[in-house]
Amino acid sequence: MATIIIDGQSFELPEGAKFNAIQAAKHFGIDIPYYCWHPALSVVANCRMCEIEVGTKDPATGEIKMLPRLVPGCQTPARDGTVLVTESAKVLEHRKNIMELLLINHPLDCPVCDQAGECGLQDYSYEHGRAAHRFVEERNVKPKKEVSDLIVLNQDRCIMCTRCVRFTREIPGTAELHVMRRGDHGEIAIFPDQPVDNPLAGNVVDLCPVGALLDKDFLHNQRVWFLSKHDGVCTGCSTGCNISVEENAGKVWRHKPRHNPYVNDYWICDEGRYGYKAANSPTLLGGNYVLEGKDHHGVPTDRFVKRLNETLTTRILDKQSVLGILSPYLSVEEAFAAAQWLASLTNRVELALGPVPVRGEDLTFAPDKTKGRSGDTSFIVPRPFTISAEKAPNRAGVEMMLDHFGKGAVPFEKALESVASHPIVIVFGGSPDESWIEADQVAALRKAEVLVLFDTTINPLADVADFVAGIASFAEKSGTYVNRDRRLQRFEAALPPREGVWPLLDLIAIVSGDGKAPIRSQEILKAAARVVPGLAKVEDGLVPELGLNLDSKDQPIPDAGFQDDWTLANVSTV
Amino acid sequence: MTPTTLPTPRMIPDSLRQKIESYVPRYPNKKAVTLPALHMVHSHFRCVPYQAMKEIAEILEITPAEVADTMSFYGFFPQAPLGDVRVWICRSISCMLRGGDELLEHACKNLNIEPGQTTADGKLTVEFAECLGICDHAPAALSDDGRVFGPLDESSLQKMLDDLRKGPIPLEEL
Amino acid sequence: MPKFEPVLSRNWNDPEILSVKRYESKGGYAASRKALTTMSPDQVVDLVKASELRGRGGAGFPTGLKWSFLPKDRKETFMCVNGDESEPATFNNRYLVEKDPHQFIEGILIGCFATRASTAYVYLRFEYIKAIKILEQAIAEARAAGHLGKNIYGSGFDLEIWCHRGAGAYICGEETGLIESLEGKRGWPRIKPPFPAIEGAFRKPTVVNNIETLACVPHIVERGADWFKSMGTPKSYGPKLYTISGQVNKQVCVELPLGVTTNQLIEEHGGGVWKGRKAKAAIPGGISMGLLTKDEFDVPLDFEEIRKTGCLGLGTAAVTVLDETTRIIDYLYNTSRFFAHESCGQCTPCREGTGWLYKTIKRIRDGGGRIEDLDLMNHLANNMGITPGTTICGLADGAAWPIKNAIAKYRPELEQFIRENVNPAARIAPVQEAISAGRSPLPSNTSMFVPGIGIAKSATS
Amino acid sequence: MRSDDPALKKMTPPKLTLLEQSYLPQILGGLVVTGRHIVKAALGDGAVTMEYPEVQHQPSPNYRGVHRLNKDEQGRVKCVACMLCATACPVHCIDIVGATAPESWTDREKYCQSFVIDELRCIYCGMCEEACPVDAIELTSMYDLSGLSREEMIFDKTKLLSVFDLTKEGEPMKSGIVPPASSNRSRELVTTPTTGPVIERQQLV
Repeated sequence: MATIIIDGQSFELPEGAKFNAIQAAKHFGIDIPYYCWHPALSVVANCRMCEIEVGTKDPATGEIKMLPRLVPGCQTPARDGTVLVTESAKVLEHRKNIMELLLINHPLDCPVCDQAGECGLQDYSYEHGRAAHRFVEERNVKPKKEVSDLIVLNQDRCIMCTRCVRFTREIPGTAELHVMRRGDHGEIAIFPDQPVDNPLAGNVVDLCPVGALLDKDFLHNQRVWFLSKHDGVCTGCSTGCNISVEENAGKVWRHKPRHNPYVNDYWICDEGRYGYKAANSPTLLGGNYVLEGKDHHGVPTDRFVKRLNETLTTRILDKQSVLGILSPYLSVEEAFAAAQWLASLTNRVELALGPVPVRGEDLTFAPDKTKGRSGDTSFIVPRPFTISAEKAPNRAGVEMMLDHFGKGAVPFEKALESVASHPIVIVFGGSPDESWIEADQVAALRKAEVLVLFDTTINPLADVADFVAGIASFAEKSGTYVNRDRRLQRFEAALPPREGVWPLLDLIAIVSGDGKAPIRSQEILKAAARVVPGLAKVEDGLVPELGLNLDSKDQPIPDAGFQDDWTLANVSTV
Repeated sequence: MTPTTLPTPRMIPDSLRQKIESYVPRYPNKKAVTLPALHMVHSHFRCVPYQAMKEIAEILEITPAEVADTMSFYGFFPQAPLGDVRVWICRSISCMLRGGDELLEHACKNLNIEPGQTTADGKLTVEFAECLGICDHAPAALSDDGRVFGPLDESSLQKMLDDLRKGPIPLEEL
Repeated sequence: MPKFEPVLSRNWNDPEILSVKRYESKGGYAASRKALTTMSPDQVVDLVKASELRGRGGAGFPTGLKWSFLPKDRKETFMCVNGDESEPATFNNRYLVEKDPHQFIEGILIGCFATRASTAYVYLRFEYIKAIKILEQAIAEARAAGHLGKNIYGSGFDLEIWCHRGAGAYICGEETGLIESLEGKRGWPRIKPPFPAIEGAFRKPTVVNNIETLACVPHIVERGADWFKSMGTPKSYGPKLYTISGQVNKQVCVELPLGVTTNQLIEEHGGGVWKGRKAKAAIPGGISMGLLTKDEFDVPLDFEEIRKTGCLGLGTAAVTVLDETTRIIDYLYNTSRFFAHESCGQCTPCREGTGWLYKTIKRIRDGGGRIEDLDLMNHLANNMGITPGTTICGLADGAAWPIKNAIAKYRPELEQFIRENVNPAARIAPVQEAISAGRSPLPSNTSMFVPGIGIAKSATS
Repeated sequence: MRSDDPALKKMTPPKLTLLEQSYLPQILGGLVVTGRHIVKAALGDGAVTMEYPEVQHQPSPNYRGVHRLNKDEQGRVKCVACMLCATACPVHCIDIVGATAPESWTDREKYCQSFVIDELRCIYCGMCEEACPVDAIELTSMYDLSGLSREEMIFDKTKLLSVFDLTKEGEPMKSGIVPPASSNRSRELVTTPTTGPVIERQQLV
C-alpha cells in the first residue's frame, strides 16, 4: 500500500490511483492553489501557484529528504514515500509573491467583471495574497477582443495560464487559439478570420480561471452569486452530459458542465450549453386545452381531467383500442408512469416510441496530448468526448419501458401506419424543440378519432390535438435518463413548474385517479426497478452521483478528477 | 493536402512551396519546418503576411494559429514589408558601454524615424538589437545581408547608413 | 605548468581551413576516424567522462555524465547543437563556426557516435548570417568527403547534420526552449522532468550540447583525457575561449586554460582599460552572472572559484569591463531592459518580475527613485528563478542575479544616486504610492474604486 | 464575542441611596424641565414643535432619506450595474438589470439598463451606499416621501436620477471624485426607456 505524507500526516493512497500532488492533497482534504493546471490538460507548470515543498521518505531508514527548492505540485507525482509540505512559511510567502505578481497588471474591475464570484484570482488573493501590493509603476494595458461570436476575451485580465490554448489543441484539436508575442506583452489571440468556433468552444470560458474569456450570452446579465445551481443532465443528445443548471428569478441563465469521467469528463458541447434557452422559451405551453370546434379553449386541470376521462372511458367501453406514443424526451419515471396508466386503461393498447431525432453522425473528440504544449502528460488519463447524432436524452430508457409494457419498441413510422386501427391516440411529447414533429406526421396522427397530447411546447401537433396538456419542461422536472451507454443518470428540477402546468407525473396521478400513486420520481423509479428487469440494479430508487451503469460494472477512474471550485462559497469566511 | 484545395489566389509561388517541402524530410514531423518555412517566406517577401502564414499552415498540416504562435514569439518576423536593407544597431551591454544607445538614437534622428521603422523612401529599416553576437566590433551594427559594422562612432555610423542606402549586397561578395 | 598551446583556435589564422581538404591535411578528422573505427560508443562516453569536460554553454554540467543519462534501450536519439549564443557580450561560438567549421563538425560526429544519434540539428542564431553560410558549405563538403552520410568510414554509423536557424529569442539558448523552437513551436522551455535525455526533441531521447563543448571532443579523443586534465584548475579542466569586450582597448576572443584572472585578461589580452581609465567592475561571463568588483579581479575565472564572489557562475566566459566612469544604474538599466525584452512570458515570476524590475530601474534612473526600491528589488530578485524554484528555466535567475548582486556590492553608490538625482517628472504619483502602501488615496468616507486606478480595499491605515 | 474575552469589561450596578430609591428628586427634576418649557412656550419663544409644512425640518447631514442615483460629469448614470448594493441590501428592495454599455462609453463596459428600488420595502439602513464601489447610489436627506399607490413608491432609474437633479445643489456627491476623463469620450447622455413619474418638490435649501 502506497503511503504519502502531507503536512506531517500519513495517508494511504487509493489502489491504482494516478495522482499528482494537487490531486492527492485534495483527495485528503488539503487544498493546494493552482491556476494553469487542469486535470485533463497537459501539465506546463507555468503559473507557479501550486508550488510546495517536496521530499521523499526512505522506506528503509525512515529518513526524509526534502528538495532544497520549491516544486510545482502539478508536476509532482504522488508515489509511495512522497512527502509534501503545503503550509510552510516558505510556501505561504511564495504564494503571496505569486499573487502579487499576477495582480500587478490585472485591472481591479471586479465590480463589472462577470467572473467575480467564481474567480480564481479573487479567491486566492483573499486566501493567499498580500493586503496591499508594492507595484507603483504604470500598468500594461491590453486590448479587449472577440475570439468568436460567442466569446469575448478581456486580455488585460488574462494571467497567461494557457489553459484555453492547450484545450483547443488537445481536446477538439482545432488549435484556434494561440499565444501572441512574449514576456509581459504576451497575449492570447486568434488568427484573423479564424474564430474559436469548434463545437466545444464554450468550454474555454469555463476553463479560464479569471475573467479573461467570457461568454457573451451571459455577459453583464447576472452576478453569479445570485444563481442557484441544480444538478442536471443535458437533453441535447443521447450522450447525457452532466450539467449544472443555473437559475435565478424564475429563469435559467446558463448551463455549465459538471464533471463525470464516465460520460462527459469536464466538457459540454455548445449546443448543450445554449440549450438552456428552451427553458425560458415563450412558446412553452401555459396550461391545458380542449379543442372545441376549431379553437382550443384553456380549461382548469380538474375540468380537463374530467372531460378527458369521460371521453376515454366512453370510447374504451366501445371497445376502441389505444395507441400510446412515448417520446424519447420523457424521463424513465415519466415513461413508466405513462405506460402503466395506458396499460391500466384497456388491454387493447399498443405502445410505440416517439420520433427519435437524428442529425449527422456521432462526433468524437479524442484527446491528443501530443498536440498541446510539450508539458508533462504522464498524469493525464485521456477520455474521448462524443456528441451523439441521436438528439434525444432517453431513447434507451423509454425503450426499456416499451419492452416491459408493450411489444417492444415500435418505431414511430410504423406506429403512424397503425393509427387507422387505433381510434384513440395518446402522445407524450416533451421535446424542447417545437419542430419535433413534421406536418405529414401530424396529418397521419390526426386521422385518429381522439388525439390526446401531453407536451411542453406549442407545436404543430398541439394545434390539432383534441386534448392538449402542458407538462413541465426539462428544466422543471426531476427524474432519470438512460444515456447511449446505458448509464442511468439522475437530474433535478431547476425551476418550479410554470404557472398552470403540472409535471407529467402529477398529471398522470390525477388522470388515473389513483390517490395513492407515487408522484416523487424516486418512488416511481423504485417501483419501476421492481418490475422492469433492465432497472434491476437500481437500489431503493437511488442513483449514484456519477450515474449507474445498467449493464456492467464501471471501470475504476485512476485520476480522481475534480472541478475547479473558485466560488465565493468555498472561501472560508472569517 | 493537395494543392487544389488551396485558396486562390495563392501567395506562395510553387518554387518556394517546393523549397519548403524539401525541408520536410529533415525532421520527424512537418511542424518542425515552421521556422525554416517562415525564414524562407520572409526572405522572399521581406515580411510574413497573414495569407502566407495560412499557406504555410496548409503545407505543414497545422493550423494558421499555430504558425502565428511560433512566428509572433520571435522578434525576427515583421508583418509589414521591410525596407530594402534592414539594419540592427546593437544596444546590449558591450555596445551600450561604448555608446550603442546613443548611436541608435543618432541614426534614427538622422533618418527621421523611430527604431523599428522604415525610412520614407523605403530603403532602410533601422531596428535595435539585444546583442548581435559581434561584441568584438562593439558598438556594432549588422545588416540583414550579413554585413558587420563596427566599432562605430558618429562619422562611421553616417558612412554606414549611406552605404546601406545603396542597397543590399549578395552574401557571396562578403 | 607547461606553456599553454591553443587547440580550439589553432587554425583561426588560416583562411583556407574552411575547406575540408585543408582541414584534413592538418590532421583533421583523424580523431573522428579513430573514434568511429577503433572505439565503441560507450568507450567514447567513458573517455569524455574521464576528461571531466564540462559544458561550455554556461551551466558547466559534465558532458560525459549528460551523455550517460540517455536510456540504454533507446531506438532513436537526436543531437541538438546549441549555437543560439545570445548571452550579451558572448561571441566565441561564432568564432568557432566561422573560423574552423570542420573542427566543430568533427566534434558533432564524435558526439553523435558516442550518443548513437543519427541526426544532429545545429541551432544557430539568425544573426550569424555568415557563420550559417560557412557551416552549411562545410557540412556539404564534409558529406561529399565521406565524413557524413551513410556508413561513415565503414563503421556502419550514419549521421546527418542539419542547420536550423533561430529567429531572435534569447530563451532558445535554453536547452528545452531550443528543442521546442526546433519542433516549430514557440521557444517556451519545458518542465523537467522529463529531462531531454529521456524525452527531448520530437519526444525522443536528445542530447543538447554547446558548440564549444563539442569542439573540445575531437581533441580529447586524439590526445586523451589526461592531456585535457593537465590544463585548468581543479574541477575546471581544459582550454576555454574567453571573450573580452566593453570598455577595453582590444575586444577579442582568446583561448586560455580555465582559471585565468580578470586582471590577466584585461592587461594581457584586452590591452588595458580604454581611454587610460581604471576599471570599476567586470562581468565575468555574460550579463546574467553579476559583477566582479575591482578587488575581485584576481579570482580565477573557472566554474568553481567564481561562485565564491557572489556571481552566478562562469557563464559563457564573456568578460565585459566597466570603467570607473560607468554608473551602476546604467548597467542595471541595460540588463533589466534586456531580460524584460527576452523573458518568454511563461512563468509568472519571470514574466511579471522582469517587467516590474525594468520599470522600477527605469524610474530610478530617470530620477524618481526611492531608497526602499532597492529593498523591493532585492526581495523580488530573491524570489525569482530556478534557485528558489519559482520558474521553469534559469532566465529568471539570470535576470535577478545582476540586480541582487549589484545591490549587494554597490548599494552605497545606488543610494547616493537616488538621493542626488531627483526629477519631479519621474516621481511616483501620490495616488499610486498611497494605493501600493494600502492607504486610501481619497478623502476618508469615500469608496475605494476609482476606475482606471482601481482598488477595492477599505480605507485603513 | 466570548464571555471570557479579556476585552470585556464587567460592570456592577451602582448602589442607590435611600433618597434615590424613593425616586422623588428625579421626578422633581423632570417637573422643573417641563415647567421651564411651559414658561418658554407661553412667552412665545422656543416652541419645541415645528409648524410643518410651512416650516421645513433640516435633518442632520448623515440623515438617510430617499435614494438617488448619481450622474457623472457628462450626465450619464454613474452606476456600473455591479449589483453589490442589491447583494448588500438586507431586505432585497433593489432590482437591477445590467447591460453592456453603449459603444461610445469608452470608460466602462457595463451600465444599468434598469434600476428599481422599492422605497416602501427599504429600511433606509444605508448598506447600498456603503457597498457601492463607484459612489453611484447615495441616500439623500429627503424624508417627506409620500405617494398615492404602492406602484408610485417603486422608484425606477429615471425617478432616482431626478432625485439627484433635485438634490445635487444642496447635497453634493459625497466622494467628489469623478472618474478620470479619457480623451475620446463622447458627450452622449443616458437615455432611459421609461419615464416614470418625476418627483416634484421644492428645492432644498
